[in-house]
Amino acid sequence: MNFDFSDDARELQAQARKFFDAEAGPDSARRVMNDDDIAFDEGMWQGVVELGLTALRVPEEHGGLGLGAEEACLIAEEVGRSLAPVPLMSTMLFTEALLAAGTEAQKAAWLPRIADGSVIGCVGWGEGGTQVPTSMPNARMTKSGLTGMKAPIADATIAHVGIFTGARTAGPGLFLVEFDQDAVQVEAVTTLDLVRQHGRVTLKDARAEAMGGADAYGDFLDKAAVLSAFEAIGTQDAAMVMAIDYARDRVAFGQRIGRYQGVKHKAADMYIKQQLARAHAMHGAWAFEVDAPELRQAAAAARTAALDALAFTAEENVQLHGGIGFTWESNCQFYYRRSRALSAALGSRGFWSDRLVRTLERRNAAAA
Amino acid sequence: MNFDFSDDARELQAQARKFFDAEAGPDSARRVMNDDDIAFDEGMWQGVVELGLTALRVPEEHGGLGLGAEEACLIAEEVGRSLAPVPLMSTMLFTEALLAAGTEAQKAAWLPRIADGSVIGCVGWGEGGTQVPTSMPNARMTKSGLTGMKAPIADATIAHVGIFTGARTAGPGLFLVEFDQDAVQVEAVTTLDLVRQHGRVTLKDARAEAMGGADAYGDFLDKAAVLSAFEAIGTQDAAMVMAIDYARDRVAFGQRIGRYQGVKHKAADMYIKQQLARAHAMHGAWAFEVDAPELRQAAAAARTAALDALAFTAEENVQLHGGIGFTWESNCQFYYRRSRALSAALGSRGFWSDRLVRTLERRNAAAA
Amino acid sequence: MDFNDSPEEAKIREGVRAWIAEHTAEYEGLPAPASNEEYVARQRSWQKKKYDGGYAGITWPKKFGGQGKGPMESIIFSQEEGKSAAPTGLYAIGLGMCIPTVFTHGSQDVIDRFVPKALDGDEIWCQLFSEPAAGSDLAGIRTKAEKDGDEWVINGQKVWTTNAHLCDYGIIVTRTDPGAPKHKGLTMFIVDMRDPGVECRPLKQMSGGSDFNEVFFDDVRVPDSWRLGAEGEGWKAALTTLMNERLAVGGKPRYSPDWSTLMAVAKEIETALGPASEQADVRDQIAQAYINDQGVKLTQQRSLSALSQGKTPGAEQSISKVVVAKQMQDISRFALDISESAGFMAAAEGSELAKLQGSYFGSAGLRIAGGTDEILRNIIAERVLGLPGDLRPPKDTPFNEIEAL
Amino acid sequence: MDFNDSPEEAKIREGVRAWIAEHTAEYEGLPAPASNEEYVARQRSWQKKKYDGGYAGITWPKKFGGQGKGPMESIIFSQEEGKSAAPTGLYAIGLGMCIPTVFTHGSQDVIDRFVPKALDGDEIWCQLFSEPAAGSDLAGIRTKAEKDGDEWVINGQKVWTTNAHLCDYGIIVTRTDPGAPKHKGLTMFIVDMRDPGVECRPLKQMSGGSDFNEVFFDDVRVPDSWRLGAEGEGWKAALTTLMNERLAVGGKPRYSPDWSTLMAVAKEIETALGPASEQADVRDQIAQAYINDQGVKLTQQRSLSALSQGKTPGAEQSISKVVVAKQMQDISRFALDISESAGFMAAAEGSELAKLQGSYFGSAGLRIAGGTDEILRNIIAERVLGLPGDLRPPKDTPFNEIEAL
Repeated sequence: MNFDFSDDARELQAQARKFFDAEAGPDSARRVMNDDDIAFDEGMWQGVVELGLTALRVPEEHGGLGLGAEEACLIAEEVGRSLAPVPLMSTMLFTEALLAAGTEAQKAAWLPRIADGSVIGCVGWGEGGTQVPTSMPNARMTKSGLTGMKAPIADATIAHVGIFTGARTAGPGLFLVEFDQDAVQVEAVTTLDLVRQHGRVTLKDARAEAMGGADAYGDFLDKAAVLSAFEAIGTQDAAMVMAIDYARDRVAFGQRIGRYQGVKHKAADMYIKQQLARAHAMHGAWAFEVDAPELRQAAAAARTAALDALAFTAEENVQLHGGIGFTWESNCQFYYRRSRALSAALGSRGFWSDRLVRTLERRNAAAA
Repeated sequence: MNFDFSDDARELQAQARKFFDAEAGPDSARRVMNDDDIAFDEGMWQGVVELGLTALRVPEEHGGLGLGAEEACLIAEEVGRSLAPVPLMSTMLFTEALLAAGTEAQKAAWLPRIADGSVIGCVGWGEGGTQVPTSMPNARMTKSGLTGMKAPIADATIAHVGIFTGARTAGPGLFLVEFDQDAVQVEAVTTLDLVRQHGRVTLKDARAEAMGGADAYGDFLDKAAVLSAFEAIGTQDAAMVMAIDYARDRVAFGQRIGRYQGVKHKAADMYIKQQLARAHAMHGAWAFEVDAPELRQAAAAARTAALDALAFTAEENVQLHGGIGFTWESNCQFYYRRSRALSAALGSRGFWSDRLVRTLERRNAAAA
Repeated sequence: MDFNDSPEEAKIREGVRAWIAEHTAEYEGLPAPASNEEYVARQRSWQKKKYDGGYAGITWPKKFGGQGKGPMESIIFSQEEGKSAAPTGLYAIGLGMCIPTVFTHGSQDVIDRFVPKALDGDEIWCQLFSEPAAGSDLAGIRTKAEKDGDEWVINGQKVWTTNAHLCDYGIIVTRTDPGAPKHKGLTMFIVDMRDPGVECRPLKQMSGGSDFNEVFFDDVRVPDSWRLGAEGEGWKAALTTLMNERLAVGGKPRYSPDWSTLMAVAKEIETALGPASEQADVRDQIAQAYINDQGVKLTQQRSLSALSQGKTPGAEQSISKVVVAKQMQDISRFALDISESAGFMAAAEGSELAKLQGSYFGSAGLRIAGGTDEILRNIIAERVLGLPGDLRPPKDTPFNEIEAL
Repeated sequence: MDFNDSPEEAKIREGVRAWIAEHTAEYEGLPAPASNEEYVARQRSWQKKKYDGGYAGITWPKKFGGQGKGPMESIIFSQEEGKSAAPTGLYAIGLGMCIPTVFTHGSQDVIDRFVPKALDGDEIWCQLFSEPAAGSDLAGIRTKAEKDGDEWVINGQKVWTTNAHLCDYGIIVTRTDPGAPKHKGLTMFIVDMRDPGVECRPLKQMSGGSDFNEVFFDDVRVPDSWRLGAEGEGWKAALTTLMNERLAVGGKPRYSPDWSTLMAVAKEIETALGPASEQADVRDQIAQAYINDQGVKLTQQRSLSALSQGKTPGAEQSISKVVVAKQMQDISRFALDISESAGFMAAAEGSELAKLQGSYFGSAGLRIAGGTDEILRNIIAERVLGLPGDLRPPKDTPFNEIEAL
């Protein structure tokens, strides 16, 4: 038995972490937040591409590194931890959608350009309302093209291509849309996350290529949930470390506040929630890697647990900091805001916990 | 404005408290628990009758004191606090059911005997399964009488008469059943509460008198919920005081455990939950007293909040006591067990919180 | 029990209502003030009217210019004022907290100089207590005041000062003897907020708004006659102020979401199984929110009722803020969650969703301001339930010798 | 990652499985033991088989009679043993905790005398640490041992001793120097549980069962040669034992309810809107239970995996008990609640409901045993996250001069 990441994957993670420790973190997030003219850090993005992080999951035949899910998961964790203002998660999700649901021609067309960093991708199911990821999209594919509105789409304003859910006669499916056409309008939308820019993509009979249908989408959704769970755990861990560091230093009533059980037990709860989420996420990484039937339940559990851990930690990190944590100057806000972004990114907690129970029911019924 | 109990009601409460402080409490509960031959404390019951507690709500014309809901609520709190092993709550609920749904003849027949203590009453809707109070009973009234099974019914084994839910052609209704007939069999059932004895009442074409229908039952249920909320608050308060007393004395690691925020914040949460429950319960007592339209929502909120407060406090009281709290000799078990009894007595938390929201929805719809 | 006014209360309310109706007509339907000056002018005009009408300082003793009436009069006036278009807020801290401290601890000269001009709205006051290193542990104050002849020279920094930039005067707690024990070396003064040595900087919150200030003091001189209470007795004076704060803090901010907001939002969310408001988990949240929101309101009614009966309220109200703030955060998070994408994108101004988004940020601050959840639980456990305090360093250690453990 | 056995692990498992299949046949389908004697005899027979088969003390050094193998062998054996009909439990504390302490801190004579007879099942051991006033604060032990020539005389009381009445020997921590600081005045001994001065009384739990004992010591004499570690070094010896306990505690009690119990119960509850298992609040509880139950299992897999890879497990497993115990209480309460009347009446033995009722009581004890929720959170915060400890009285205060603050 070996329920741990491979040494190679850990090594890659360490490299990425070193890079992001130096380049990213709250300060870089703040720079992007404060400058309305930039949507991401282009210099950092070059570094990300040079490190091979966009090429990770691209098969060697398409010019990539052909690495597995483990590596992708650990990189997602580092993106989450560092808040790196680059479109890496979007591009990774685009890559997974292409791998799960793309035709050979689509893969051949896009994967090499993902690998070499010349293309930024994005994905999205949201339509600005209260839909969940698997509800029938309003965006519609007809003979004349794809028509509808997609929002909020992370990094859409800087992406060259996107994969969106849409409805067609045969049912829901995925569609690949190049942004460089008149039928596609992209504009920035304001969200609760002031660092990761989101866009609204308006499609009017846009050229769009059909990809796989509901099954491929479901498979993609599970894999995306595992990646997003790792991202959330990374963000959560950074918030937890921030809280603990503060609790070790800050003094009130003559002692460091970390001595008070009110603080200590909260920190322990952050850790407990993280460990549970991490165990499920690792289970998901394994199922993703080996294409195990447990993927769906592991993904749903991982995402539910990770969102819970992150929301709790982001909130209590502010609380442990007291007044200073509530200021604009404090870095607490990045975790607080990102928690909302990750929750909305792929369907919120309620959607995933229900999906988890449905999967468990199906498994129980099959076993009976 | 005067959102407080009257001085008269407080005075009566103080008398009852003095009596129960002297006669009841965990020791008396333990005596009844340890002796399989007794279902309640007969001597204490005599005292209760002499104090006039069974006559409280009986109108003067029927030989009672004709007091209001406020008095009944405060007495229920004292029963809860003292765990008094007497059938007072059952008899009080019987009285309220009779007042809410009984015919004049029924009142004339039973209320005087309730007032003078010669009759013990009980009420019940449960049929041993997972029904909620307002679901259609399996017990059925036909021309030949009432047939069915009612359990768990508090104090049924010592009661002379009961009021039960039953179905008839016109819909659900309440039925008054004298136990002194062959068609009625009562036997004790084991429950999680080892002090308050519950019974199973089996009816085979039993003589039963029809009382009011669904409306009267709904009204009774709300009033019963208010009384039970006060009972639960009384029990909760006793458990809280027990926990606080222990936390003030017990020493670990060189200091009284009450100094640790882990303990302190738990105690504060007990108090907070109690205060919220108490405010709702008082609102319920007012609505009960003046027959206000807010009764339904106040009753549901009071019962939901009180059950939550009690469950939390009963569990954390054991926890704060550590190992000693988990022993048979500790009094913690009485509150832990009674919490289950009060939850099952009248429909559990989920039933009442849903009833609360339904009532709020109706109110909102009416206001719109 | 009786939720209605007593005959006496009804009579008071009738008078108040008529007076308010007559005097607030000019504020009806006004747009929000376009500038600080307009804001201050509007607030000041209302305070003047109250002063002229005999509704300023209702419970203050007559010798300080108050009306010398009971708490019920004051409660009824606030209730009716709250329902009207009257522009309130700017004077709350000054008249609710600062001036009662001034007339409790100030000299007769100081009282004569400051109290009337505060009451009639001429001069606006703020409270300068919190510091970066003195938040929950308020007595950890480091801003120092040093005696120089008949004057004191103040240097240091305060933070979380509401409306500092609009105020004329403030009450400030300073450390005058760093060698004395922590609670013994403090002294309170009146300070002129227009002094050139006073600099107010808006403090931006994580929500983006700026409701508070940082205030810096650079060699600000105040006469010894502006001292409130004896030298070294600043903590005692501060307690007077805080006592009044505890009465003021606790309510829910106006326009904050409650159970009915969640119900309204959930009704509009279509799920595969109908409106989200029919799902048991959403209903459970609504029920919990009602229990908390309404429970706090009813608890406050219990306190008001005791006041109106001439009794001293119990400790009930101590739970108010600790319940309200966390409930706001929980309900906001939950509502934003079930709103999926819509909950994450900036919602249309004035919408229920926008209110919930604002409240998700605001509640994080509310859980801290005026005593954190943790401090309030400590207070409840120690003062209400009688549990012993946390272990602390010895009370008599000189402030400048306290080592953090 | 790979959840399957490595080829080497598979080979070990194959051998273990075959051996267990062959040697547990006689226990298949046996009724529960009718008496203590029968219980002990059955447990002893299995321990002897393991000893004879080379499966006793798998990870112990060979010089103490063990097999000198790695943790993976031991884990695989336990896994397969757990799936079989083998009667286990009585030796867990003795061989898991007591004897490792004996061979770590005992003299060679003591090791020669006691270790072999413990390993082959001849003698059964218990652990005598907790006292009424020394629970969470284990070093608060008051049971005293006084030296009398070459012997020590023990007087006092222990509590929560599992199986004390069935045991032959125990390890006991005593206070030998009340004038020394709390952690310095303790000494550990071996004690003969058959000594006439030892009295075991079953301790009835609030659930009604009696899984533990109180043990009273009245002038019980032990030779100085039975001392484990130096005089005054009892705390160090106790830490050896507790280190082994932390490894043992944490799993979920067998037959305790989990998410699937709740799902099964909820499926059978008919509500006006269909089975309760389709209600969103119930589903949320099931999801939460799965996350906790399965999360703990997966976390333990991480530790086992590290062990099997020859690495030291991280601190992951420290969360196990604190999650499991509270989860059991929460899920039991919730399931009993939605079961309404049926959840309150004593359910048929062996039913899911009966399991939930038992667990509602058992979990209250589990939240305390082997470290309360609060102590475990402290441990996680201090040892894993590096937060500073609670303030404590000075470490060098003599035990008999410590004043409770």
